Amino acid sequence: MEIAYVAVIILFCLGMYTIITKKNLIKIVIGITIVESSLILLLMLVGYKPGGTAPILDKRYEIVVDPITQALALTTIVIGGSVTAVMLAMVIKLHKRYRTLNIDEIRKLRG
Amino acid sequence: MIDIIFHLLFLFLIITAFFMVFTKDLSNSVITLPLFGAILVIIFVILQAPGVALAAAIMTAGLTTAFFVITINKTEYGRNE
Amino acid sequence: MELAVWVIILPLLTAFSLGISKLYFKKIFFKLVIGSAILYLYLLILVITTSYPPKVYSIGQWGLLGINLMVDPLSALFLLIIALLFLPFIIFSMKYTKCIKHDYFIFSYLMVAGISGMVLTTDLFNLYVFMEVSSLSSCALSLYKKTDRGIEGTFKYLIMSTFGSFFILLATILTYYLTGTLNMAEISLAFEDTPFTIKSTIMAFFVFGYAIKIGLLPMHAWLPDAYEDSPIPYNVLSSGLVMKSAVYALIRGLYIMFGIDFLDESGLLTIVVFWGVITFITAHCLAFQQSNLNRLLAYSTIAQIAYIMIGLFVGTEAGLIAGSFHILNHAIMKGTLFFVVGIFNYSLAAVEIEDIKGLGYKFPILSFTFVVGSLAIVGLPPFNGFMSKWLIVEAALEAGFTYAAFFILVGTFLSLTYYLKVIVTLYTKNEKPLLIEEAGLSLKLPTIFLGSLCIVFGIVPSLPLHLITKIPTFLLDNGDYIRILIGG
Amino acid sequence: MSRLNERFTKLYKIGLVITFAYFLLVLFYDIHNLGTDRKRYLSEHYISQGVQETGATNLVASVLYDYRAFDTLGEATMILTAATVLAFLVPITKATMFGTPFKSIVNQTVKLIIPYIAVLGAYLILFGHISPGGGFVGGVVLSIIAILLTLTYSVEFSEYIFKPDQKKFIEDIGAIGFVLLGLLGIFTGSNFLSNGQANFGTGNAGEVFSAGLMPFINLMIGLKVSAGLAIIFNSLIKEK
Amino acid sequence: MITPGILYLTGALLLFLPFQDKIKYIISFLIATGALIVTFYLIPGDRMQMEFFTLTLTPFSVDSISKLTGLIFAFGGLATVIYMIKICSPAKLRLIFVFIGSALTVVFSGDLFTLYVFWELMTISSSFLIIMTIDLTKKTGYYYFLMHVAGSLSLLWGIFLQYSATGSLSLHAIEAGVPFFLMAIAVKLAFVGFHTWMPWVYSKAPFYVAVVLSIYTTKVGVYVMARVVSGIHILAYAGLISALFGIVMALRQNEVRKLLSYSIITQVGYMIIGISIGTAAGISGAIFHLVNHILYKTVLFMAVGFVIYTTGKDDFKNLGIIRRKLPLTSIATLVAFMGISGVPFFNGYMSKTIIKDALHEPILKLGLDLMSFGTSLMFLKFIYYAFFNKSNINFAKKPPFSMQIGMGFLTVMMLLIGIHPYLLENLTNIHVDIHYFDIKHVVSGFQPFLWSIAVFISFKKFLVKSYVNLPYFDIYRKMAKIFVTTGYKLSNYHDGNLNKYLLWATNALLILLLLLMF
Repeated sequence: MEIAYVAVIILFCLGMYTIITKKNLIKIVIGITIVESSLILLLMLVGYKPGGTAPILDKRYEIVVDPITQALALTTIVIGGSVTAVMLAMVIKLHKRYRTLNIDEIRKLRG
Repeated sequence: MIDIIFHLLFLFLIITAFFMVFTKDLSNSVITLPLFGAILVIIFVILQAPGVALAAAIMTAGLTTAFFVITINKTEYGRNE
Repeated sequence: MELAVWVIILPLLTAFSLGISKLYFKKIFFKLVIGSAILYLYLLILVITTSYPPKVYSIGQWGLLGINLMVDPLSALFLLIIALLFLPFIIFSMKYTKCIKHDYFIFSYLMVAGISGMVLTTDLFNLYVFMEVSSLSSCALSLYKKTDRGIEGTFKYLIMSTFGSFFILLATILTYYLTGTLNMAEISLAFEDTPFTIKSTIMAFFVFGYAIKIGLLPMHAWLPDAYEDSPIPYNVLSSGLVMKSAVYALIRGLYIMFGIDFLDESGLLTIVVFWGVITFITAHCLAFQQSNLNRLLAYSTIAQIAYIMIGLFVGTEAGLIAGSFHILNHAIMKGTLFFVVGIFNYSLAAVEIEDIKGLGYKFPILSFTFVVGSLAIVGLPPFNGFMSKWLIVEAALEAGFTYAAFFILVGTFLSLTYYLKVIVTLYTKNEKPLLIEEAGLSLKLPTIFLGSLCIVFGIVPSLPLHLITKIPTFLLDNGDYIRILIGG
Repeated sequence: MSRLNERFTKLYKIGLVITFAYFLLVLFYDIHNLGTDRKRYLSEHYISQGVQETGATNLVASVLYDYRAFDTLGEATMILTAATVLAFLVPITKATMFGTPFKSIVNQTVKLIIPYIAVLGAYLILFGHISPGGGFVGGVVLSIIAILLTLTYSVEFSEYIFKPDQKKFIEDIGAIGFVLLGLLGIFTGSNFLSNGQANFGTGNAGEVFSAGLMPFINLMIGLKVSAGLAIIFNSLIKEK
Repeated sequence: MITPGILYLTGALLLFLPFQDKIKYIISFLIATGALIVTFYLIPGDRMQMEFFTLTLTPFSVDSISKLTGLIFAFGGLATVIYMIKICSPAKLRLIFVFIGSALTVVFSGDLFTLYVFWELMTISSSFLIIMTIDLTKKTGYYYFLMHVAGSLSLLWGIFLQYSATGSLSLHAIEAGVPFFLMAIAVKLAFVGFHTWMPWVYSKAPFYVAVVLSIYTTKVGVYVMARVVSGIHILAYAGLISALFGIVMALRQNEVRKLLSYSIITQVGYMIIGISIGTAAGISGAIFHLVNHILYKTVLFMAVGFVIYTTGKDDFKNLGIIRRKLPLTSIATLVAFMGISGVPFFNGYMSKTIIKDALHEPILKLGLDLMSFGTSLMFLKFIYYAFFNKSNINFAKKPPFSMQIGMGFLTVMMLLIGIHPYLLENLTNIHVDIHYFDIKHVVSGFQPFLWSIAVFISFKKFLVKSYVNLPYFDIYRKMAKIFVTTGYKLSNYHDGNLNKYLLWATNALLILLLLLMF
């Protein structure tokens, strides 16, 4: 299981790298999606117990994985989805106004 | 056995993520997004989270990708980064 | 305590029903907006007056199993700020917003709901959810003009704010991983036997995430951009409430979950005080360069929030009182200034300092209000800003941060340089004939109300201090808070 | 020179991120070594008592809609905010997507699929507290009907079938309904959003109409989410 | 309890009410008179205490020094109000009232907090008085405001140091933070090096504003100095240097009001010397000198005001109108000149004698003579242009009668004090054991005056010629330039690049992590 945490770290840092390096607006939003996915994955890993079953108790089980993290993950997914949607709408708007997706050229605000 | 699959899945996940970030073609990276989401969904299923898996399948792999596709369509379809 | 939950539900319900009213009952839309704001004011006053001693309201009656709301004096202070700012904001926006205003009010109500949720909740993840609600609706308001600059600034705001949110979420998840609970009181108890390094790393994530939203030095750059071309009444709420709510969340999280001893031990207090000093000196230097009034006020907001951070992080009772008092005062003063600038903008589309040349003789009362607001924010007596700055300096000296205290005075001088620049321009005669759209009473009244509060709180500071002096009891010694939360 | 500078900046950024990754690694390692089987009394309680207390076999649903229903309220507000932002950002104009007309076979298939999707969505919503799914997922599935119509026919057709005003209305009704269901708790002498603790009767776990108000809350969320996502999607499409 | 300061502040509020102008003038006259009467009947020893958030304040306490200062402030207030009642708009009158009221409150304040608050209020009201009058004075007002706020912030810091060291705010001799108190006072009383605001402001501001400012601004500094940092010997030499500097600069000026303002620096030098001696005689001498100085300097400023009012300019050449058309002003000017030069039987002589008598160090005594000599030398220039230089300037406007009354008041007072110096002593029960009209004192009073006349006649052509000002060096402007360029560079870093901002944020994160880990 330890490798999963490493994967979370790699994804998180990859997303961070994308956000701070990439000049393309869509790439930046993709970076944000990656970071968000890594956090959801982390939530799942935190709640997971080896050999556990899903938290749907139609009969009694010995080990059940943590339902709280799954609920949190659902909320996070929804929040992330709505934020991403708003961001993308703004990307389209920005492209319409500035005719470019390059962050270096979207710089009317200075000082 | 499941361990090997599990490790492979993580490997794929990271590879797709890297591909998404470093590919030059914007549409390539956006089309890789559902793949990334799908692998994530399988991982969630293995991690015993069917509800989250459903939501992720619909949201990350489905709708978000659709949003991205629309965005690319509206902005610079097919142009390189 | 039944009422506490209504503080969140009422604006939410209003926002939802405004959505319906916008489609089918356009006639009652504005009546609904105003009526709900008045009702909300009444509700807030009721909640604030019964805020001491704190009580717990359990959502769904699950006790510690679910989410709890709690009104303690610090929350009551924020509710007080909402009460002071929200109705003037609504009245002002009614007249100010020239384009279609329906969505504007929906977003405002959503934002206030988010902020009141942040302020009342005691659950870490719930805090995150409401913070996202407030920051997304705040973004929506910030791009309301749909100009190029507005969208660009808001995009930067949204990206930076989301970047910060990720770290807060990461820290929240790790906290759950460590403690198995999300209730702040229980986290605090469970954190007692957690190793030092883990705790301090998690704390670093919290601090960093909120610092982006607060706008401490290297993360401040989004703020002037977001303010530059947004509707000006929104700036009032943004600098008065949205950024302060991040301060609230940080303070609440750090003082309750980690405890003052740990903050002291890990050196965070020293770091934040130093950080604050650098922030406000730089912000003052930058503010002097601005020719746009909104940007100038935005940089001034950064500096003032740095003062607040210094006050709150010297780690003494006096410091907490001083910082909280400055939170209130800054909300009032910045509200006054933004409202006046808003009226200038409304009347003659002025955004640059040059545009307001000679208005001092055309708008005598408003200009006087502006002068009062800016002198107050500079920290000259007998206005309210001076009182809180006095308290902050006193607290910093008492706690041994002599350099911080000294630099606050230097900062006062620096801030005078640019506010005086604006005032002098205001009172320079201008021969150019001006096209003036007369500002109505609904614009002037909120402005003058806040401006007079600057003077009243300066002369009778014991009025708000009555409430504020109770704040440290539940922060400095988190034991009381935890006892009430777990026991109640 | 500037190339070199760029290189250096890039290397510096990579270095920063790797340093941060190292920090995270150390942190996770430390936490892992602490022993993960610390007592999580909260989830233990949910697992052992949750079904009795809330009457829902799907524990995730019981957490989402009962124990931590307030989070869900915030989450629902979030979607509403996003939908309102997008609807506000895009003025009501006519626009097309892709510009490629589909073959009639696609159109016919979509017509065939739609009822199935509707049933699937209804199932996911109504059985949300029994099986995986719930209001949110079901709502998204329902919104796919509108999205499919938009994709295969056109925005005009989709908005002819589901009027934007109606969608907005449904969304607001869903949100208000959620809050009103929460207020039902207050009116019956309990607290806001109380469900398991109020005397609504949890019913027999595993039946459709069990778990108190949960199916209704699911329904409201479903309505809200479906309408909200349809608005978001159509708004994005309409953006020129 | 009605204090004179509160009376004036209420007056300022009353002027906000929508009365007719005539009623406003009556109100302001009544208030000024009332304040004088109230001050006159104050009993040393009166105190008032109040609680103000966490502090216990003494906003009002009277002793003989503060009563004397308050009395002359109130008297000057009455005279100026009468003087300017016809030429000043109600808006400015309000600010002037706030200014006078806060000066009076500072004088009667019994603790450092009140002192600071009203000290700052003086700064604010006077700056707005300068900023709002005419467009020419915008930059002047800006400079004045910044300079004085820097001074008062230094005072505030001193107060904080004192407060944290002793835990009390009462107004006694200071134990901690003396340099900061000194800096604050130095700005207020235009000590050399901190004087840059003064000639500029007094020559640029409208004449009635200059009259008001010259009465209160520097004198409050002197009063506070007497209160908190008296008896530091080394400062006596500093005062001497400051005074000599004032003389040298004053002789080089081409504008009358610049000359007058440099002369203030010189006169303040006397007071600094008196205070720094630290003995009771020295301090009371300084305070008496303060009183006398207010009288004659105000009269001189008012006389220049007449010139400006009637001819529109304040060149030396225009002074000729005093002799030609303004008989009353000529008398007043002459009396003031005699007073400021320290001629026996005029008022300046009295306080100068007290200070000189209290001195024991020969260098300072010599310096004092030199100062008297210089003072009368520079005012001989004034007198020369006013009475001996041929000019044919004519009225542009006739001065209103009220202006002359205001000046007349002060002149009568000067004459009274000059002839009967014990008047001031009796008024306030400060007794200085000295015989003013001893042969020794009278001779030493006449000496510098006669010398100066001799020197003036022999070096007339150097003294009355108009000098080209030397290149103007101001260290504060240099500092401001550094501040602006730093800000400009910083501002250039904010070039709107989102990647850059995010990179900064990440850097901050890592720094934070490193700091918290180690």
